[in-house]
Amino acid sequence: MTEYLFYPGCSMESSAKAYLDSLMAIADPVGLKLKEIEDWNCCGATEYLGISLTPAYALISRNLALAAKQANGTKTVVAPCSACYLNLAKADFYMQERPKLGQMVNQALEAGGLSYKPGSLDVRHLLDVLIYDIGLETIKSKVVRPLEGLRVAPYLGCMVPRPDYEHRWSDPEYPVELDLLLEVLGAEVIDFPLKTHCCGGHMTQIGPETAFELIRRLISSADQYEADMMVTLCPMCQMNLDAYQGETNRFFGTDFNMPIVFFTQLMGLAFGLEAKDLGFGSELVSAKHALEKIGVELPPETQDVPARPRKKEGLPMPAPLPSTAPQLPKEDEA
Amino acid sequence: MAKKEKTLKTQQPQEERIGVYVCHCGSNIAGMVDVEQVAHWAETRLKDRGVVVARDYKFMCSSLGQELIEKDIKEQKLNRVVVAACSPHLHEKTFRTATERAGLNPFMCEMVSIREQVSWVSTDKGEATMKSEAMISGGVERVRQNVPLEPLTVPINPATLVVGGGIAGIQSALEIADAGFHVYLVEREPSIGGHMAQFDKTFPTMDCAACILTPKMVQAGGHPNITLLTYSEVEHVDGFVGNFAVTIRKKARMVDTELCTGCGICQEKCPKKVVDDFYEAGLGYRKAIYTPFPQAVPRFPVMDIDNCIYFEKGTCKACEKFCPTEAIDFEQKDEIITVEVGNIILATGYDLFDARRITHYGYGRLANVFTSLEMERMCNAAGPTNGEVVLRDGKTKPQAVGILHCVGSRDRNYNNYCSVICCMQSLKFAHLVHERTGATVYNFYIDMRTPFKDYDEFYQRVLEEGTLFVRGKVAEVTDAARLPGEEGKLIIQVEDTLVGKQRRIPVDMVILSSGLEPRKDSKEVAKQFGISCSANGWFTEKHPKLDPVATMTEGIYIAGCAQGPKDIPASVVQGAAASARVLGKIEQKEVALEPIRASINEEQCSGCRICNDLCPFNAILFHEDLMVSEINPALCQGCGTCVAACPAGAISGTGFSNEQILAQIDGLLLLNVGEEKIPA
Amino acid sequence: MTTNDTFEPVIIGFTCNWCSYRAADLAGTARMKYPPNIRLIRLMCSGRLDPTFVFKALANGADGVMITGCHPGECHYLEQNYKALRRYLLLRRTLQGLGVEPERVRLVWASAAEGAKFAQEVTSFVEEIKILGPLHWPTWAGNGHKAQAVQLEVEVPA
Amino acid sequence: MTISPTIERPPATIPKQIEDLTLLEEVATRTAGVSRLEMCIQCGTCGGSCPSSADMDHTPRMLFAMLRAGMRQAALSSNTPWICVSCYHCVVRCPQNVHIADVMYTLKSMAIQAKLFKDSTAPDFSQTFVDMVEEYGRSFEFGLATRHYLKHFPLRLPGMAPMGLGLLSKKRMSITPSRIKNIKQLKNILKRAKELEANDHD
Repeated sequence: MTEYLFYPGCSMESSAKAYLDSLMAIADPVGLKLKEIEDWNCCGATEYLGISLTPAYALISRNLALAAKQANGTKTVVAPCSACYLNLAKADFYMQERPKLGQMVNQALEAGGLSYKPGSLDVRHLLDVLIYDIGLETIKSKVVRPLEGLRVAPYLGCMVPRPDYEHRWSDPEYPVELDLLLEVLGAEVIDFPLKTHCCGGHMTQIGPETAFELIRRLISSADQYEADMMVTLCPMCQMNLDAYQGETNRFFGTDFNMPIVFFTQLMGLAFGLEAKDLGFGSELVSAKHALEKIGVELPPETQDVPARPRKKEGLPMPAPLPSTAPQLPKEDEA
Repeated sequence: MAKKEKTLKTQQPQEERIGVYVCHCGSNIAGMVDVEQVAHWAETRLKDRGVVVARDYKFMCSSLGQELIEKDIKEQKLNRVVVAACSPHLHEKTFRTATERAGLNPFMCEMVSIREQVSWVSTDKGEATMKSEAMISGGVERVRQNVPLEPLTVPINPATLVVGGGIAGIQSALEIADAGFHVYLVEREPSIGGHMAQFDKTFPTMDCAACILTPKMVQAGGHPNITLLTYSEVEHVDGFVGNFAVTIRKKARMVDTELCTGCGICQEKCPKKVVDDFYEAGLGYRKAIYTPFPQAVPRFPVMDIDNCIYFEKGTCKACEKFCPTEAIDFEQKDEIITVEVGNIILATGYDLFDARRITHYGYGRLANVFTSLEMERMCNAAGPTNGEVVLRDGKTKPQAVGILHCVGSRDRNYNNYCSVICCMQSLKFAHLVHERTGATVYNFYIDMRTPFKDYDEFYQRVLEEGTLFVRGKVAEVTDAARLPGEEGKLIIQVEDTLVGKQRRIPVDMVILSSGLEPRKDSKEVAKQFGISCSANGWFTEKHPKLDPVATMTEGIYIAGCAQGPKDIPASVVQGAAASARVLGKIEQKEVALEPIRASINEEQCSGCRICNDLCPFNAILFHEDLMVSEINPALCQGCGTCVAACPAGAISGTGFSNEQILAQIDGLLLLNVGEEKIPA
Repeated sequence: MTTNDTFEPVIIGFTCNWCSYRAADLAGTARMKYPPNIRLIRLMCSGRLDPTFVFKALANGADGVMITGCHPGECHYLEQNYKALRRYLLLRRTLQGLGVEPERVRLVWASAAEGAKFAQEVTSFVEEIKILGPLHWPTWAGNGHKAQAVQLEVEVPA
Repeated sequence: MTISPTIERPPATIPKQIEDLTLLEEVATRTAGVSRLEMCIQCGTCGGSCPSSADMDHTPRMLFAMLRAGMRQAALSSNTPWICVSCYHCVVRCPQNVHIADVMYTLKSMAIQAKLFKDSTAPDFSQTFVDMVEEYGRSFEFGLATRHYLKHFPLRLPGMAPMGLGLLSKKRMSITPSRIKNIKQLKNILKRAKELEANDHD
């Protein structure tokens, strides 16, 4: 079992506690071993970069330096939060692209007795590790309670698939990794066109009206597709779409009621774990109703909701481009 | 220059009398290398190595520059020349010819590449100057070891191979055939015609493509001097200019072309319908036995055995049953033939950029996003919709249509070059859509590029028709409605850069003006024919301005889009130009070959036969009786591998002898440079 | 990095007339920049490379030798670059036996289209040789073998 | 005594030299990585992709044109960088691979330095966030949100209260900050980094 260096990030310990709890719950079953980086600090989110360059990268790089020091045979750092993942990956990449930045940062790190050689770690997102290292086969083998009948909108947000310096994802705009994972869990996955569009980021704090419009677009689109819930992999996205949904409703006079959950929570459910151990209940827009669809084991009424409007007659469509993403495991006949 | 005149008078008693010529190449070299210093250095520090004169000059390759060298050879009795200028691949021939004119053996001239290898790749003038000096020292040491060589001449086979039967290839073939020489025209597909055969109208005159192409196809098909090899591919190329032997695979058509009359009954009776990904760009259907289009040349059909019911299930043979001349042959096998030609023209064309790669434009995901080639077929009266412009449902006429320029072109994420034809092609579609549907047409462009005759006039015409032009590269095409009026539409999101605002424009249909790409296998083809291609895969011409149809490999020429994106007139021009070059070669009757060959000194050969197995051209024979090996100069290609391998040192390679190379190493390391400093 | 700032190595490069020499041409035409330390010798084929050339270059003052040829399977003379590869591997072994770092000789495959690769390989090779420092031929122990053999990792460039 | 004209004109001034051709280069060198800003072809892919461009004074493309034209004052006082949500749509679509999002970060820091931002909400938020990170080594959402909303959106606070309470009651927000162990080390590192940054821009 490979051990990964784990960078939880600040949100995981507060607003996205559910993410951390559910991650810890599913880590063991799939054989994911995480070793938390000792004494990590905040990555600076999207704020520090706008204040000052070198301090911002020094802040991020302290984590890389600590990780490299604590690494024991592994060079992969796993981050579950989009912003943390991007900041760590970006620092590592830019310090290689522009050696001067690396030198400045190392001079700063020296003041704390640390150093970091850019390029010596691999920074990866949790979903990337789950799909490409653990594998869909393994995940599928742990599913004991398929999420049949649950209609989910996979929502990745911006900073995981983009800008993707190391080309780890199948596409920067329409990546299929989260869709594949949710399909393996047995959920009905909609082809969500806004799956990598923006949740508003920090605009909920500094320009709420801008943010509300972005939140509205996402929830309204998921609603149009009659999704039971949106599934995300980023604490900030979850926070914006969940906690600010009420305020957005008030602002536009809408009445959306779209639960926003973390993909790890659904993995836990599909693995047969208890909802309470997976952080359910902490969402502000309750997932209770949606979960009843699967929790009570009643086969839900299959509503024939038309998926994306696809014309079967008329002129033939071009075949899809072969994907670089892994294929779904074959259904067992048995 | 007083100093130089002084040198003139100091006669060296040495055997070698070497002249060194340093070219400025305008500022190309002189801008980064102190050429005067280099010449001065060569003249003073390499004096003991036989350099009697060293000069710098603005353009050595100009006639004045060449005369300078010739004059020195005669007046100063030079017996060796070193020219420090551009790459020998560009001007070695020029300077060797000049040397020869002055009465020296041409191989007593060596070139040193201080442009490609020094001035263009360096950033520091001091370093570049020193590197140039070292390289000239290498060249001088090498040229000291040069020996006169006599070129081999071989006759030129007057037949020509043209690869690719698109408009460029057809033009090339016709020009040569009309001049009275034989042409083999090889085409991979079942018919000649290429992409042009798929088009509806051609800009800017809006001639019907078929109407102007078909006569040329027929002419090529029936020409007594043209052997048409369709459904065939080149497998292997041997030989060199004047004497190529080309192996060609004629793929099994499953139709005996001696018997077939092209009546078309087999296609009619074939029960298997297949989506035609090739000719109909995936928009229409064909049968499992088919001619790609009605005007195909030759008219014989081919059988698609991957889709044929008989090959799948073992029964059917409807085609065979109904064929009136018993031309169907289920047993037919590929045939391998070899043709001998003197020259080759490559006109292998282009592939269309695969628009599915740009996921945010939605091609393949959003039904009513079409590519330019799909659009060509849709506009074509003989196409799948009989010339109607309709949505993917096959019936609805669009009310609003957006045409996107630069799809996959001018974009570092895909191809960073301009595909040349897309602006005009997009204008053409704007006109056709307007004409056929009366829809509102938007064109989204970054820059309008309409050079050449009557092109801008066409732009004016399309403006007049009311097409709405939006300057901005489209950011995305989506079906996620956000605003009223967007439901059920495709929304084009773009910054109208002339307004400075983001716009969301709802349309019914999107046309992607996909760019042109090199053929997927262009790099393998380049390798097969021994020519080079750019990193993208476009074939590289010998000189981008002055020799745009020849390649670095003698006897191989290029035409059409294989060299780079271009439109029909330019393809025709290049096809004709390549033919003119070939005809020129044929008329020369014979060609001189570089005398770079290996030879074995029988006295030294121990008969160990190590070299025998090393030669891939079987040029080394072993004389059992004498127990020595011998090299056949006609077969030897001059790679030198045997020279390096001979344990007895019995093999020598002309032009690249051990003496030359070892001397050059010493020269590059400045081992022989006189240490004494000349007082300034 | 332990790069000695003042040490400017001299590198001799052997290039194939059909691929890597043209790659060097292309690097020039595209105005790519690389360090001036390399000096090229054109051969008709990498198969022409006699190991003597390499020893001669290293013995006479070069700090490194770069051998370049067509990619495997792309030789202008069909397969002679494989012979170059074989000689290269042997050459590294011999150099090691002589007590010279085998990294001082590098084999690079570069097609005529790979100007950028050529420039980049030269740049990294110069960096590497700078780290290795000037070539000092080892002093010989009594029995003709150097006491310490240099560790050799045989790797085949793809 | 002067007769006042019927139409009041502002006093004529000699036009100032506004073009500052070092601006583009300055932005480029202060950006992490290789910005490629000089490669912009003004195609508008960024402005077309931007989810929040409706609220921007200038689209990113226009802003880059202004940088090129040396309009320092106008460019640094544009609200555009502050509205950027860092979604990276423009970055992956840009046909010239300009590091647009990172250029926005650079422009923010330059605007703060030149005190040219128009609305202090965003810079204040960033600064508050950074202050807390520098103090504790971790972000502190409760302190940040209350402090920030109190200052900038006092009227919105009552509306937000249910959400805040919800987060608190669901234990999604801690009212006490957590602090990393070796905060001293972090402070030293940041202190050195700031000195280096200051020297670099002298």
